[in-house]
Formats: sequence, C-alpha cells, structure tokens
Amino acid sequence: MKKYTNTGNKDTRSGFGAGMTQLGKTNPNVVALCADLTGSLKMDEFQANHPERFFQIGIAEANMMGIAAGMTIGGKIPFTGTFANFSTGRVYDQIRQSIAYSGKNVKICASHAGVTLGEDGATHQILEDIGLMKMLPGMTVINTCDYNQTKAATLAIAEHKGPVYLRFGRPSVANFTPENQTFEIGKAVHLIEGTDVTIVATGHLVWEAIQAAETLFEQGISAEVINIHTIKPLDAEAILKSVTKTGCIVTAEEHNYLGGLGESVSRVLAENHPTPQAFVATQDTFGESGTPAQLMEKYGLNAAAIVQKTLDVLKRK
Amino acid sequence: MKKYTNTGNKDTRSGFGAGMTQLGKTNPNVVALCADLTGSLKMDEFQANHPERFFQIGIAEANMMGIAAGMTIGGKIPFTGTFANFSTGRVYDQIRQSIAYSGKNVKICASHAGVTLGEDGATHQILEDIGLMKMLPGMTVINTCDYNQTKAATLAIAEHKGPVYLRFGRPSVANFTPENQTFEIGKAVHLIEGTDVTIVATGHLVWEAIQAAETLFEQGISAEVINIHTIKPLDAEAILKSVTKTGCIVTAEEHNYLGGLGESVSRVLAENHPTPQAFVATQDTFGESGTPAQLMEKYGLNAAAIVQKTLDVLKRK
Amino acid sequence: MNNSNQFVKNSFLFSLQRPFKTLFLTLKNLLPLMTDINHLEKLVIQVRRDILRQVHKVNSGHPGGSLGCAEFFVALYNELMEHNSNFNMNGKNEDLFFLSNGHISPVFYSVLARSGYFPVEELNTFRLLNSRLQGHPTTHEGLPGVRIASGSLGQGISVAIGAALAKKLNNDNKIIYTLCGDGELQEGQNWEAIMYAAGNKVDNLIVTIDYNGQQIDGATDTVLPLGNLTEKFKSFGWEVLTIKEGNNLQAIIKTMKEAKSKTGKGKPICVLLHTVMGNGVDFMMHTHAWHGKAPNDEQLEKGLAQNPVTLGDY
Amino acid sequence: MNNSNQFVKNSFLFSLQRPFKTLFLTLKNLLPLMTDINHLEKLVIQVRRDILRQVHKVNSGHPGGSLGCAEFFVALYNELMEHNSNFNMNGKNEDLFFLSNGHISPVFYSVLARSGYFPVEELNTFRLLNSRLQGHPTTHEGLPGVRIASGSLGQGISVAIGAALAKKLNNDNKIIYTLCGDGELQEGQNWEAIMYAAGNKVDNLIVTIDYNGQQIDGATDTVLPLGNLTEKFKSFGWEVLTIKEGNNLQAIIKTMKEAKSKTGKGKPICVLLHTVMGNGVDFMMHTHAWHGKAPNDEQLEKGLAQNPVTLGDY
Ligand SMILES: Cc1ncc(C[n+]2csc(CCOP(=O)(O)OP(=O)(O)O)c2C)c(N)n1
Ligand SMILES: Cc1ncc(C[n+]2csc(CCOP(=O)(O)OP(=O)(O)O)c2C)c(N)n1
Ligand SMILES: [Mg+2]
Ligand SMILES: [Mg+2]
Repeated sequence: MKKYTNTGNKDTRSGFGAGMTQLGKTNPNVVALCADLTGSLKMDEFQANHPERFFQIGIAEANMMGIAAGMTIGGKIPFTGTFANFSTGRVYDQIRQSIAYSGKNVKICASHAGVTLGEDGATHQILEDIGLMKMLPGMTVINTCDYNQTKAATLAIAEHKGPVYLRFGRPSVANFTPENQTFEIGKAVHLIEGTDVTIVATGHLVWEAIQAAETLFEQGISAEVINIHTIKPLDAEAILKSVTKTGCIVTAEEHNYLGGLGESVSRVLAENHPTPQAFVATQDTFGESGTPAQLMEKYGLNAAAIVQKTLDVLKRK
Repeated sequence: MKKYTNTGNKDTRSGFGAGMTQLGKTNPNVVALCADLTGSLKMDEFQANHPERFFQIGIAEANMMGIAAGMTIGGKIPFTGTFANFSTGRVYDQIRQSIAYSGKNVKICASHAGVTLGEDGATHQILEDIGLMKMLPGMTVINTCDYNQTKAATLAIAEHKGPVYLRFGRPSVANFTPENQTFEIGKAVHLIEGTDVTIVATGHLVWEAIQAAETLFEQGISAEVINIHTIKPLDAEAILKSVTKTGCIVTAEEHNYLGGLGESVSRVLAENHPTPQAFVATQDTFGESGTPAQLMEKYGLNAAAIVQKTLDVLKRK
Repeated sequence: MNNSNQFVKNSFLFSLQRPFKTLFLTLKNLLPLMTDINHLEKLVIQVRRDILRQVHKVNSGHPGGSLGCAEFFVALYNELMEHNSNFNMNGKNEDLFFLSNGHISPVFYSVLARSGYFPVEELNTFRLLNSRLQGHPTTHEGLPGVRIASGSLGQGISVAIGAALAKKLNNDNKIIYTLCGDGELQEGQNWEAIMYAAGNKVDNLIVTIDYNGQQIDGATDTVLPLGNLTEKFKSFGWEVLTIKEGNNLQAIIKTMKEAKSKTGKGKPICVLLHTVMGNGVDFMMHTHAWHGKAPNDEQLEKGLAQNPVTLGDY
Repeated sequence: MNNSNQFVKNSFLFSLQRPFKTLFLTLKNLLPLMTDINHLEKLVIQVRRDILRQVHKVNSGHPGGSLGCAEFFVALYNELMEHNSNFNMNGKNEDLFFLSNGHISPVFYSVLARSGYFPVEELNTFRLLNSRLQGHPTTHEGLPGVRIASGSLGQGISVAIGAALAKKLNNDNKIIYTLCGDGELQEGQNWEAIMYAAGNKVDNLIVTIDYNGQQIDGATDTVLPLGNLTEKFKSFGWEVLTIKEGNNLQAIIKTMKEAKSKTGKGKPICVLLHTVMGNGVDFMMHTHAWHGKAPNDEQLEKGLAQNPVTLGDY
C-alpha cells in the first residue's frame, strides 16, 4: 500500500498565505481584500509587500463581496479573505447576485472552516459552507487538505476565470502532498489504490482517510483513497470508476452530512450506479468549543470514525 | 388510480395569508413581521386586523430576523414574511446564529420561491433555499403544494415549538388537497398508490406529479406519488417503504438539483437501500424572466419532465 | 455647509461682483445649449413612452421609479457621462454607471438602447423568455451597457466602490456613477459601503439617491422613516448635494456637473435627487401604487397621450 | 441638546438655586454609597482576575475587550439592572441585557457567575469541551443568564430591539440593555437596527458602545474610521450620551442612570462608553494586541499581581 509521509505539521491557511505572497510577486492584477482578519488569514505578507493592492475593508463582509465584484471591472483579480462563516452564510446573497450570477472573477478564500477552528465555538464553526457554495451556478468549490495543496490551489485559482470558493482551516495538520505540485481544478487525486471500499475525503479529512486506510490494511481490508479537493465541479468519473471496482463508498468531510460532499456523491451514485455509502461528517448538529483533536473525535471526524464507517458499509455491500 | 380534482387555481401565498388571518384571531402570541412586501406576502389582512401585532421592518431583512429572534424572548411567536431569497440567502448568518443556534421559535415564511415567480427574473428566483435551510441544525423545512395545504401548514407551525422555514410561491396553481386538513409536520402524504416507480414531489411539483402519474398510467406504468411537504425532518421511512416496493424513484422539486430534496433522498437511499433515482429539478443554472408556465417548461419542472425522467429511470431499474 | 457657496469658492468667479457672478454662473450652467435641451426633453418623453410600453406589454415591471428617473438617465447618458457605447466590460478610460435599484430597469434599458448600446427594437423583448432584457438588469445574458446584476437591493454602492478603486489602481481618472433607491437605503450594506467610501477617500464616486419618498408598502415615512438623509451622509463623511427639482433636466445637469467638479477632493459625493415617482403620467404621480404595477390598455393610452410621440417608438 | 440640562428639568431640583442644585446633583449621583462603591471596585478587580485566569487556562479567548468592560458589567449587574438571577428565558418584568460583541464572553461569564446565575467554579470550564461556557455566549447549552447566541458580530442590536418590542406588547415597562463593539459598528445590520429603532420609537432600549478605538487588525481609525459616532447616532435620530471615563464606576453609574431617566421619551438611547482595551493590566492596555490573545504563565502572574485577590478566586 502506498505510504504518505507527514513532512511536518502546518496549517492550511499558511499555505494560502504563501500562495498569496507568491501571487503578489507574479500577478500584478491580483488584489487582496480582508475584513479585519489579516493575521488570521495570513495575508499580512501580501499586505506588507503590496500595500497598494491590499484593501482593508473593516468588519463588513457584505461590502467586501460587492467591492470585490466591482474591482473585477477594470481587470483585477480580487481574493477576499475572512473566516468561512463570514465568507459564505454572512454574504450569500451578495455572492449570489454580484459575483456568481454576474459571473465575476472573484476568489472567495475562507479560513477557519469547520469544527477544527476549535475554541471559538459554534458561531464560528460553519459546517454548511460547502453546501452553500456548491448550490451556486458557476461557482467552483475547493477544499484543500494540507499546506502544500492549499498553496498550489491558491496559485491555480488565480489562473481560472470565474468565481471560486477556496476553503481551508486553522489548525496545524499533516503536510504530506508534494511541494510545488500542480493543482488541477476538478480532478480527483488518487492517493491509495484499493479494491474493497472507496474512501473519498476532502480537506482535513484526507489525512485521516490515509490513516484509516492503513488501519484497515492491517485488518486485511483494501481501501482506495481519493482526495476530492474539488467538490464542484465534482469528478464523478473518478468516483464512479472506483465504486464500480469496490462496490461501496465512504465519504469524509468536515461538514454537515446534509448538503455537502456526501450528498453530492449520493446523487452521482443514485443517478449512475446505486451503491452503499456511509457518511463521515457531522450529524446535523452545531459544533462547540474544544481543541481540534477533541472535536474531531467527538464529532466523528477522524481516522477512527472512518474505519468504523468503513466496517459498517462493508456489511451492506 | 386515485384521482384529484382541482377546485380552482389559487396561489399558495394566499393560503399563507389566510392562515395568518386565522392565527391572528386564535393565537394572541402570534406577531407578524414584514420587510416592505406586505401585499406580496398577503399579510395585509393580518396587518389591518392587528396593527399592534404587525411590524413593518422596512427593507432590512437581517434586522427583521434579529428582531424576530428577540421577540421570542417575551413569549411571542414571530412570523417573518418576505421573498424566499431575502428570507434565506440574504440572512443566512442571522438565521443561523440568532434563530437556529439560539433555538428561537421563529417562523420564517417565504413567498416567491423558485422560477415560478416569473418575470422578475433570476435575482429573485432562489433555487437554493431548501438546501440552505435544511443544513441548519434544528430547522424544520416545509414546502407546501397548494392553497389549502399552505393554510394548514401555517396553522400547524404556530403550534410547533422551534424554528421553521415555510416555503410557498407566487403563481396561481391547482388547489386540490382537502380544505381544513390537518397538517402533520414531517409526515409524507401518500397521494397515489403505485408499483412501478416512486415519485416524490414537493411544492408546486406535487400537482405536476399527479398529472404525470395519470399520463404514465395511460402508458401502463403504475406510479406511486408521495407529497413530501416536509423536507426536514424527512420522512425517510415512507420513501424507503415505497422504493422497496417500486425499485426506482423520481424526485421533483422547484430547486437546484444540487443540495435540495433530491440529494437528501439520494442520501437516504445510499445509506439504506441503494436505488436508481432521477432528478426533476433545475440543472445548476440561474432562472430568468418569463411566465411561470414557460419557465417550468424550459427548466424541466412540469408533468412532461416528470414523465420523461420516469421513463429514463425505469430503464435503469 | 452650503454647497453653492462652496462651488463659488472653488471657482475663479469668487472674486467677481455679485451681479456678474450670477450671470456667469447662469451661463455656465445653462450648458447644454437650448437646442440640446430641447432634444433632451424630447428624449425624456420618448423614454417615458418606452417605459410605459415595455411594462404594459408584459403586464409586469416597475413604471413608477422608472418614470421618476427618466430625466436623470437622459442627462446622465447624454450630458454627464463620458462613455463609450461600444461596450467593453472593463470600461477603461470611460465613466461607468451602476444601477443599484435594479427594478427600474425599464428606464435603464430605454436609455441604453437610445444611446446606441443595443437595438431599440430589443425593448420589445423586455421580460420575455430568452431575452437579454431581464426583469432586473444582468450581465448574465450579455446585454451591452450592464456591468453588474442588480435587483436584490443594497448591493450597488459596494460594487461601484470596487469599480472606483479599480480605476484608481489603473490610473484611470474617469468617474463612477451609481443610482440607489431611497427605500433601498434601509439595507445595511449601503451603510457599510458609505462608511468605507468616506474612510478610504473614494472620491471618484458620485452616488445619486432617487429620493422619491416612496417604496413598495407606502411612503418611506410610513414604512421606515429615513430621517434627515443630508445629515446622515454628512455624519458619515460624505459631500452632499441636493437636486430639489429632480425631474428638471437643467437642474439635474447643473448640480451633477457641480458634483463632478467636487470629485478628486478626498470625499465621496452623494446627490439627493428629489424625484416624483411616476413623473410625467398624471395618474401615476406621487404614489407608491405604481411602484411595480403595469398599466392596462386604457391606462397605457392615457399615459402615451400625455407624452405624444417625439423621436419614434420602437 | 444638552443632556444634563434635560436631566435637571425633569427633576424637582430644577427650582432650586444653583449652588444647592450642584450639591444635590452630586449627592444624587454619588449613589451607590461609598461603601458599595468600595465593594464594586473590589468586584471589578476580581472580575479582572477571572478574565485573565479563564483565557490563560485554555490559551485562547479575548482578554482585551473583556478587561475594558469590567467596570461596565459590574455596574450593570450590580447597580443598574433590575434583574432576577433566578433565570427564566422570557425575563418578564425584569431588565434584560444582550451582549452583541460575544467575544468578550470572559467578562460576561465572570459577572454572571458572581451575580449568582451559575456557580463561580464553572468558570473553570471556559472554552472546554462539553462546557456551558462556550467561546462565545450561547443559549444552546443552557447557561443561565444568556438569552441569545452571539459571536458573529452585528446581530445584537436587532435582537435587543425585538426583546424591547416584546416588552411593550406585554406592557412590561422594564428596560433592554445591550453592548456592542465599536469595530462591530462597521457591520451594516447595526445601521438597519439603528434606523428602525428611531423610526419606531423603541425607547425602552439603551445601547452601549464599547468605544475602545480598537479592533483586531489595529485601531479603528486605521482599519476603517468610524468618524464622529455622536453625529452618526444623532443623525439617525437617537439620544446620545457619552461616558468619557468608561473605566470609572461612578462615571458609568451616573451616566447610565441618566440614560435610564431618558427612556420612555420616544427615542432609543446610545451611550458611547470610552474604555481602555485591556484596562487594569498595564501591558495589555491601549493596544489591539490583546484583543484575542491569552497571557502566558508569566504574563498571567504579572496581571494578577496588578490585581491582588479581593473576593476569592474560583
Ligand atoms: C434585498 C431586497 N429586499 C426586498 C426587495 C423587494 N423590493 C423591490 S423594490 C422595493 C422597494 C424599493 O424602494 P425604493 O428603493 O425607494 O425604490 P422605489 O420604490 O422608489 O422605486 C422592494 C422592497 C428587493 N428587491 N431586494
Ligand atoms: C461577522 C463577523 N465578522 C468578523 C468577526 C471576527 N471578529 C471577532 S472580534 C472582531 C473585532 C471586533 O472589534 P470591536 O467590536 O471593536 O471589539 P474589540 O476588538 O474592541 O473587543 C472581529 C473582526 C466576527 N466575529 N463576526
Ligand atoms: Mg423610493
Ligand atoms: Mg473595539
């Protein structure tokens, strides 16, 4: 079984920050907007290097989305930065009308997604943002799994024409994908080949899926692990190809099981190849305060939960 | 096959208005809030009868949601009224924190949902609101199919403790469910018994599903038609029972196929009983101006579309 | 602050004697010439006809606010803006306009068409299936002249600020205009934008408020009073000008030019345009009743009769 | 309008001679008595200790804004509000408080606990898994004293208005208090609420602004200047009072009582509370640096040493 090495824990948001720093140097059209969370979003380096291309909007996310939309008129490529909750739910209608429906080239970059933001608690822990953004026609929805991939995605979305939602997080997690990788929007990444079960994971759950596959391997179960970094457009082909082989699937995301990646996969299956599926996701509850690890355990979002759900779904094959 | 009679076209929003008028008389704790759309929401009679319990908020939907939340403290049962887009996407974070997470007894009543609002076009035609609301823990999500059912649902949600999203529409459509029916939240209504295919529909698509079943019947296909007026909590039992019998399913909703009733059904199937499914829903596009009938046809939301999708899914049984 | 004093102070006329001053000012502001004004006035009537005929045909749309802003749009596209009807989304080196209160699309479409952005005949497709002339303006169908979708209220000033910032980054010294409803100002996003624009000296921006005192459910004063808008904008750090006769072309042109002369001075500019909802069609005037209601056949005839043909209907 | 004149007019003191007037006023406003003030001052120090120890223990949370509002909360719950620590969600016939800037939960929790809403020892569970003391206050875990979740900024004034309207419907003449951050005022929803409250005469509402001039990324003046807040609130039709010494218990009590005396007169009331972020811990003061950062062990000791034990730590 293919092994992955953690080259050292890092936060995905720093991957975004590093990407922004690089874009600042290479793409003069890139502008950055932030709503009073420059440090949390790791945009300080961009701000320091390019003060004239950095826009501090204050605590006014709706205005930020509108300003970003307006800046595309004149050829800018705006990257907005705030927490995931305030990047989506707070400004859904603004994104909908001024960005998505208007087809504006805005990159909505969102940190602190999911329960792993930790101690701030439920008001900040959005578990619906993937669902929110995937329902918008024309929106590309990406949830990266580690520092390197987040940096690569940040660079890639600058080249993509059209609105993008890029979701990443706060905690330090394993960094295991290649440095300086090329990020292909919409193309699933096969991490581990397997024959008994397909595990598709996104964001922080990808590393957990790898860990789960190792545990399962020890138990004689061959799991195929796919990193679905792009929830929309979804790489349905990759998923269908895999389940045709394995006959069952586990989806894993730091998100409510309602509305997220899991349901999108269910839809693809129901439409093409009905298959037993198990959901690693939060069970329609709000989060709470705690450390990232505690919360991932309590809300069933870690390798152990993936193993458990895999064993469950295998029984339904 | 059981037949249904249209007792005369009526708009569902008028059913809401009639419900409000009745609640005004019977429940002194009911208060109504509106954001400059009193006539469109058919709240004028309530306003005229109970000016002291009617709150004109102006064009400020976020404030309306917060005020509604606050009024529950003091024992009021606030019903907010505005268009579906401004009832959900515009105020998602306010609903999330001040109503859903705070567990407040607010009834979010939303008219002009979907493409059938007609000529105003895409900025007003939300096709994501079911998905938005269903992802919120604790939220009840209802989409009624005709005047009588909307009136009954309006009365029922006043008795239910907890936040509710009630979705209805603008156009005049068939009124065919019983007058003075009792509305049971979360309980699917079996409209037509059948053996070949299950059609679950919600909102304006229910009448279309009945029409489709009649056409299919003429073609020798026995369709079971279920009115899923409550998308959350979803009556999974009713759906599973039916597909166990029929072996395939069509879901029909005036909503994007991403994130709505269709995907929720896919999830229930994938988790319990993998089954071929076809989706009658908009195909991840924005709407546009036109008459309700034109739009239902163009976006594949009518009886003809249901018939077509049924024939498709039958082939995949 | 007295705006007209301000204006005088900034001009060379300040040193002149009073009578001369008045004369000069009058002449200066009488631009465009009388013949042009005659043409523009005819155009206004044509635009009114276009508005009425658009909404009548599909029995939907918003004539009230549209009629109230006919003079403003005609002035804007014919006298005030330096714009290129050879439409290009980025709009470099031209003045740009954003309509925040998208429901008054009939006046926008009419004036865009009659400014050469698209064929006047296309007004026939207003609100029809597959049209580029959606109920609310959108970029989605590629209609030339439209740079942002609107309809959901409260978003236009933010977008305009973004476009204004982009112009600054591009060293493009043209101006951003935007129009916003008065009822629309009840939306909080506007105040975020208003605070931002002042705090960041977005001074290449002229926001006009369609100050008709009406919204859907009634007069703004009964729905939710806006209070003293001049004081509000001033307390938010804006330069404020008022056009008392917001349906008078010359008054509009004069004050909008004054507004333009105040750009580039560190402050965003707000123009309170006092309009009459439904202006030019007597039975539609001074009431919210025609905010979003189309005239029937008879009413259309009456409205058109009050605005006899001038430049040719589509 | 001169507020202190207003106050005098409404009191029997109006007819007295000047010197007497001053004396009486001083006495009247010196309430609570000196002994009480001594106790409250000790309580403030204890609350500071609670704040520092809560955030230190979990190495997260918001000490800066919490410390800046310690005096306000102590005054509110001990001198100003008529409240019932036997918690009931509906809060009929008692004054209610809503915290809009939920991130300063440490001061809220400390004062609630020390007012008898829940055991002081529970402060030990701040931000821990399964705690009722969430990072931001919530009703979700049933913590007595909390009536709404906050944390996502900008929502509290709306909620407070709703509660105030419900009180009016219930013929309950008690008052609604709410606290809101100054940076938080950049959120547009506040201005919707501010416009609504004035337009609808919500005059059983006192909104206090924690006017510390700081937010996460720096001073409000550098992030997004708020301009003249007094003028802004006045232009929106509010009664505005200012507490220059927002960390002085007596100043707070005096002006908040004045604010209370102005309720019921047709206008919502805003109190601009000039606080010092991080007040009472010298190295945390006058900077945004401690907005959301916890002290390390050494810093905790230093902070506690500056606020020696008074009423007993939990
Ligand atoms: C966010 C939002 N809320 C509500 C509406 C519905 N609506 C359309 S126009 C309008 C009234 C607008 O008033 P005003 O801006 O004064 O325009 P006028 O009626 O004068 O044309 C309302 C409430 C909307 N389009 N967008
Ligand atoms: C809607 C929203 N946007 C952003 C944040 C992140 N945030 C938390 S506190 C804060 C600064 C608030 O400033 P202020 O109200 O002045 O509080 P202070 O820093 O003075 O305590 C920000 C931006 C949030 N909690 N909610
Ligand atoms: Mg108006
Ligand atoms: Mg502050």
